[in-house]
Amino acid sequence: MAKTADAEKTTYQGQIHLLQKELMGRYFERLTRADETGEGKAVYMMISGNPVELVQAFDMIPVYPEVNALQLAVKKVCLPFILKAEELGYSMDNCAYVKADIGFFLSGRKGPFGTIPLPSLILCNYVGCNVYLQWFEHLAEYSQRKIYNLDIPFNREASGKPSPADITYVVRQLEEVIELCEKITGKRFDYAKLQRIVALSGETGEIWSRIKSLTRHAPAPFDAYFDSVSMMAPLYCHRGTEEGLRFFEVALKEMEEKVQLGTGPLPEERFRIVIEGPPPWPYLRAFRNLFSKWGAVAVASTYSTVGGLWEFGFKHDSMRPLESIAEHMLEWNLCNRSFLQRYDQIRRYVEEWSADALVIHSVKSCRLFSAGQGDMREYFTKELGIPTLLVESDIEDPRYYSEAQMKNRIDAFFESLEHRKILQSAQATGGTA
Amino acid sequence: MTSENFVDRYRELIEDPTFSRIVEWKANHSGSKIIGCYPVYTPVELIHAAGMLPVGILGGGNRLEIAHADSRFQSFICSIVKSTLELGLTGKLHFLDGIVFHSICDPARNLASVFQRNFPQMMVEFIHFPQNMVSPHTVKYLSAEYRRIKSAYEGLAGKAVTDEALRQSIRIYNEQRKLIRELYRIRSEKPHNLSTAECYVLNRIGTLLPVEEHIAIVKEAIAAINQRDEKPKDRIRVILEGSFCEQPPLELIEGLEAAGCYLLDDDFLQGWRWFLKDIPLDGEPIQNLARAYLDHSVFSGVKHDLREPKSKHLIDKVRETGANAVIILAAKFCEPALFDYALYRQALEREGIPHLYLEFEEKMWIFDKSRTEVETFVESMLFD
Amino acid sequence: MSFVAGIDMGAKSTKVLILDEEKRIQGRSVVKTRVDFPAVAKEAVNTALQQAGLKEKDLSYIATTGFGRYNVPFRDIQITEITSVARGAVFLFPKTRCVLDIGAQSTRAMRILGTGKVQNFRTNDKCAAGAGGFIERAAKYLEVKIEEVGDLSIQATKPQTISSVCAVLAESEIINHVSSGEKIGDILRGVHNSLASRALALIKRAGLENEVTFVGGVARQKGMVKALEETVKRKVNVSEEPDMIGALGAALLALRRLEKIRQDREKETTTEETRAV
Amino acid sequence: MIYTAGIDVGSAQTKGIIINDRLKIVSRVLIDTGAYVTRAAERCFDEALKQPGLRREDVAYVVGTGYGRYKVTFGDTQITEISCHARGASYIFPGTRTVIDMGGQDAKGIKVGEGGEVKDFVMNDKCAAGTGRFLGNAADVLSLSLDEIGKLSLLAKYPVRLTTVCTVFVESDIMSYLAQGKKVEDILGGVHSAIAARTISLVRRVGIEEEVTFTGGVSRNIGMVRALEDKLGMKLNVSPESHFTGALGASLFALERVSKQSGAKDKDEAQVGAV
Repeated sequence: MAKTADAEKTTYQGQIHLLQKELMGRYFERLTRADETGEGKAVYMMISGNPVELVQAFDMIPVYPEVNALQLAVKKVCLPFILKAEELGYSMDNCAYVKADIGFFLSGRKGPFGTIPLPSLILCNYVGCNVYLQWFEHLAEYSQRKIYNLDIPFNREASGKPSPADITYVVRQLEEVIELCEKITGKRFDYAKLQRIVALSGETGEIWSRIKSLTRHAPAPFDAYFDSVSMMAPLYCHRGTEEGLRFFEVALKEMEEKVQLGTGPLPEERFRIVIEGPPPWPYLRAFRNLFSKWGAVAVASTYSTVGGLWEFGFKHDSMRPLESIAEHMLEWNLCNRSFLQRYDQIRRYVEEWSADALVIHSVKSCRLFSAGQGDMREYFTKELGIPTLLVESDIEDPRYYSEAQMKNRIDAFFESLEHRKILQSAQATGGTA
Repeated sequence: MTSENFVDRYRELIEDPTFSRIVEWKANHSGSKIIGCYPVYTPVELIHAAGMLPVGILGGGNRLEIAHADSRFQSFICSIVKSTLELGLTGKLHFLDGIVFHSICDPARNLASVFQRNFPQMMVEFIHFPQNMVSPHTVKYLSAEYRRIKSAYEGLAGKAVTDEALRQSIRIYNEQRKLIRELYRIRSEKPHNLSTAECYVLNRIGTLLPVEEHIAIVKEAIAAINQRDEKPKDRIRVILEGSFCEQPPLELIEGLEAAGCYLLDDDFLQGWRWFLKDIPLDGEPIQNLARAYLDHSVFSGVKHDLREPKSKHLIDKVRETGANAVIILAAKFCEPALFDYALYRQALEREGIPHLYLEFEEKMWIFDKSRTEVETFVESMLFD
Repeated sequence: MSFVAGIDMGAKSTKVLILDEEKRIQGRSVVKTRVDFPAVAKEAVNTALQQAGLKEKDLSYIATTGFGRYNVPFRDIQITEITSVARGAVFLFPKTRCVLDIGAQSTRAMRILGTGKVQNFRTNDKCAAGAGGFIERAAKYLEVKIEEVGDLSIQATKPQTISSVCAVLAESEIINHVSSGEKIGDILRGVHNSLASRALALIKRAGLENEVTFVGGVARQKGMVKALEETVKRKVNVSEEPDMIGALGAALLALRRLEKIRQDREKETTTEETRAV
Repeated sequence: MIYTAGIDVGSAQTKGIIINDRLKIVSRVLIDTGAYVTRAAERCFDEALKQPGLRREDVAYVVGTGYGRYKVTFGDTQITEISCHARGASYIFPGTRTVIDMGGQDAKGIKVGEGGEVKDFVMNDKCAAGTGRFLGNAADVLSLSLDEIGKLSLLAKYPVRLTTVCTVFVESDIMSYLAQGKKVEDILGGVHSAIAARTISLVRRVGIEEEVTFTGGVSRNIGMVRALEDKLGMKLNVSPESHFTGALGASLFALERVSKQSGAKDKDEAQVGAV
């Protein structure tokens, strides 16, 4: 039955976590320097399906307001910024990611992780999330800086493929962004350089997908939800660079070794789960422990594919740099895929990564993720007969996390999974069950 | 009242959650198809030109009990998403051959997927409206998107849509939109002669009736209204903004007026009076539709036109109509409206325009809180 | 000498205040609100009249406020509680520019002018609800009398945080604090603090101005006042009878209407006289 | 003779049950939880021991359940109320396939297997938390006691419609209806049918299969039983001691642990079968 609260916590603290800290530390130093000395030009962008390659091609600095919000939450300092935004007129019901970042932006942009420079370009890569449009529109009004809506048609056809018209539309816009960047930086666009960067992205993506397929092993070498998070930041901030690539080579090597040794993030892997939805950043550790305590390890997660979905065969192509950037934005990331395509993605995870159950973490802030997850639960429990748990809290707003409720639901869920196991083993051993 | 009140005449029609009027229409037009149009805006001309009936599917109002949909969409999702799904899950949308959603917000987009899964017999279309209003390539994209929708509907209707037919449909809807613009003009000039509730009802029935029928009704109504000569009351004059998708219950609209407001303008049912001027008939009709969307459509919280600041249109409205104040009437949990408010609030305060912020839900049944707030707002403007 | 009455019919109790022309209080009464509103109002008015040694016919004007303002058939006018509370607060504390009203059901913040005219106001958001009722339920759960809450809370040494804005989830947080053995005073202070921080958010939305007056029944709780002062970082005005201010404001508005009516009459009579000449 | 106990520490009340290895209930106790949870659990256990005149060491195994389960410091382990209600319900009514549990904090729908194991379960959404309290608040606003409102609601002729199942806002809704002069029984009728509707749409998520057993504190409210039965169009199993279901389930689990530990193989399998 239920272990007491002080049961095993995750013991895993591998190299990649240290390497990641160092890498991101350098990144934030660069941002702080940019703010203080005006050295380098910052481009604000959104995570989902980000075209970071273009930004790298002009040696501009990619800045993701989502990363600011995330850091503020993890460091547990987001609430005052959320409240500041609410004083301005933002609603209790608006996305708290936006509120935290806007409160932060209007309070001097200085965080415990570093200082965020003002944007030279606000590049709204509108990939799925409608709130992005509001978010950047507001930042543009407050900062009075140049804004460009890079409009990505939603992946809406039954085929799940973008139409030729969609691709041309996006490529044309990318060319307009290139002109903008030339104006802002005063540099000529270097096509060969973009090809080199896209090639690096291609390799990085490929290694990332190999890393992800390692969790098909039992035990999984790392937690594809809680540990993937550490590998995501480099994927967005350093994709298309040599050091970014190196990071993933090290990560792959480390994970392959763990597979050899048959070790995972927990002393014992008792349940293999798929997790859908973003984490509750302000309570990440507490949330993780609720699973560790049951020996539950995430073998796959949808959240780790918001920036790009590489594990199903996509690879950036340096021969068609702009086209493949367009395809990445249109098709190969979670946010621009329809809700039903996500059902399918999760189904594949459960089957191909041989998971026991699905856990849906429904966050109020991000409706792109959460709106309709009740129907998702319906589909997985009733159509596919996969044990599914749905819990609610938030990605950013600490006021929406209710420890007692969370614990009660998660404990009960794993208790019932354990019962299934007892029954199954009983049947297996020819018990009189 | 020198002429009958249109609210009484059409209330039942617009509040009937069983759509009996449309079910009847289908019975009398065997073989004709019906396409549901989810807010905000649908290029109804494409549906009309294919010989099908576009019907506004705007949620279930406050007569529908939500018993199934709340197990699919969480408590923090707006009412219209749930009530529309509830209509489907309880078989009240059986008369629809198809339904069309578009990229207004994240819940609406996921709702399209949930409809696909739960109602396989329905043709569920999703239009991605462009949000890049400045690129010269956008018109090409939107035209392509419209052609995609057109051919889908040609397939469903089993007939090709000629440019001529499309021009004809554009002409008819131009006329309808012109008449509605006229209603709004009368209301803002003589609000004592045309209440907002009436103006709303006359507009709302247009989402439920064949356009030709609606045109006749509105013509007749305008004639009748022009005969009226009511005594203006001592009320504050306000602009209402924020209800462009989910629609407030009639009682709430009536309540705002009863509490002492003349509403000079609003953004109810915005999508059904989407264009500021007629869509040209000469030239390639699909392109004209696309062009009109980009360059001659009304402001909307779900259309991100970076060519002017978000709040400009609102401030202009106040100035042009000479209103004393603004009421923001936003649907609970409607992210676009709630985000817009943050910028409106700051702009209105800069401009020294008093405003009241109210939230509503279509399923609302009790109005005491909003009544108290509006009364207070009016009191604060009248007494000193 | 003529008299007016202000009736504040709230969710939990009905308050009546009788004023004379000099704005002196002649009578007051508080009666528990029951389902039969008109009867309750009558009863409350009569008690106040007795105290003032007056008869019903002595009342020249009656203004009602509160959620039951429409349920008093013998009223001359009804005003919302926000308008009346603002008038009352400014009468007692003329420098007030910001009023916070925490009643049994709802919390309201308003920014006002020297005249008591409401410039801007905010009532609490559904999901940030939490008013007197919330404290009462907490007290009930913690098995302490509502009168004791204020004193227990003010003695708190290590206030517990209650982070959830939803009053329901906040209650389960209280239950958690209880089950992890926290002191009752510390939990109650946590309740007060969470209410205060929600109040601050409202006040800021309405516009935080220098002098703040705190009205409504909850203002009787010392711990709440302290929590509020700490959160808004300034001293707040609290009168001895913070829950009578709605009735007071209504009575004051009644007086103004009375004057207005008199002036109009005089005008008429004078014009008649001039015609007569 | 082996004795085991189940202590169910709820937000409002604490329930205790002691059974013996012949699966006979030898004592049951119900007390208010109050502000000192650990003490409540202790008190409940001691009272339960008194009736049959047992000493603590006579009880081989104690399982704590309910919100305060981790406060049953003297317990051997703790199990969530979901598992315990499922187990207890199908012990009292072996035909049980669906359990509706309404307590002070949460409402739950549980799909149970033949052995009383949890096949699937759902708990109320954030915004419908505090089901029991919802009724409590309604009673408070109308200054009635919890036991009265159920019976009164049965008298409703024209039940009102509530706009919300939010515990916080039911109060203002009720005040508004009072202000409109609605009858108390009609308001209560509305309150009960609102919760019933909400709960059924919750339970539907696990699929409603007969027999349906209604447990938890609220199941003692006849108005709620009727409201659920009307909306479901089927009879509900309601035991007169339905509020003890969780504690009973806990004591059964306890017994199972003991027999496991005592390692008697045949018993073990029997128990596994019974799980």
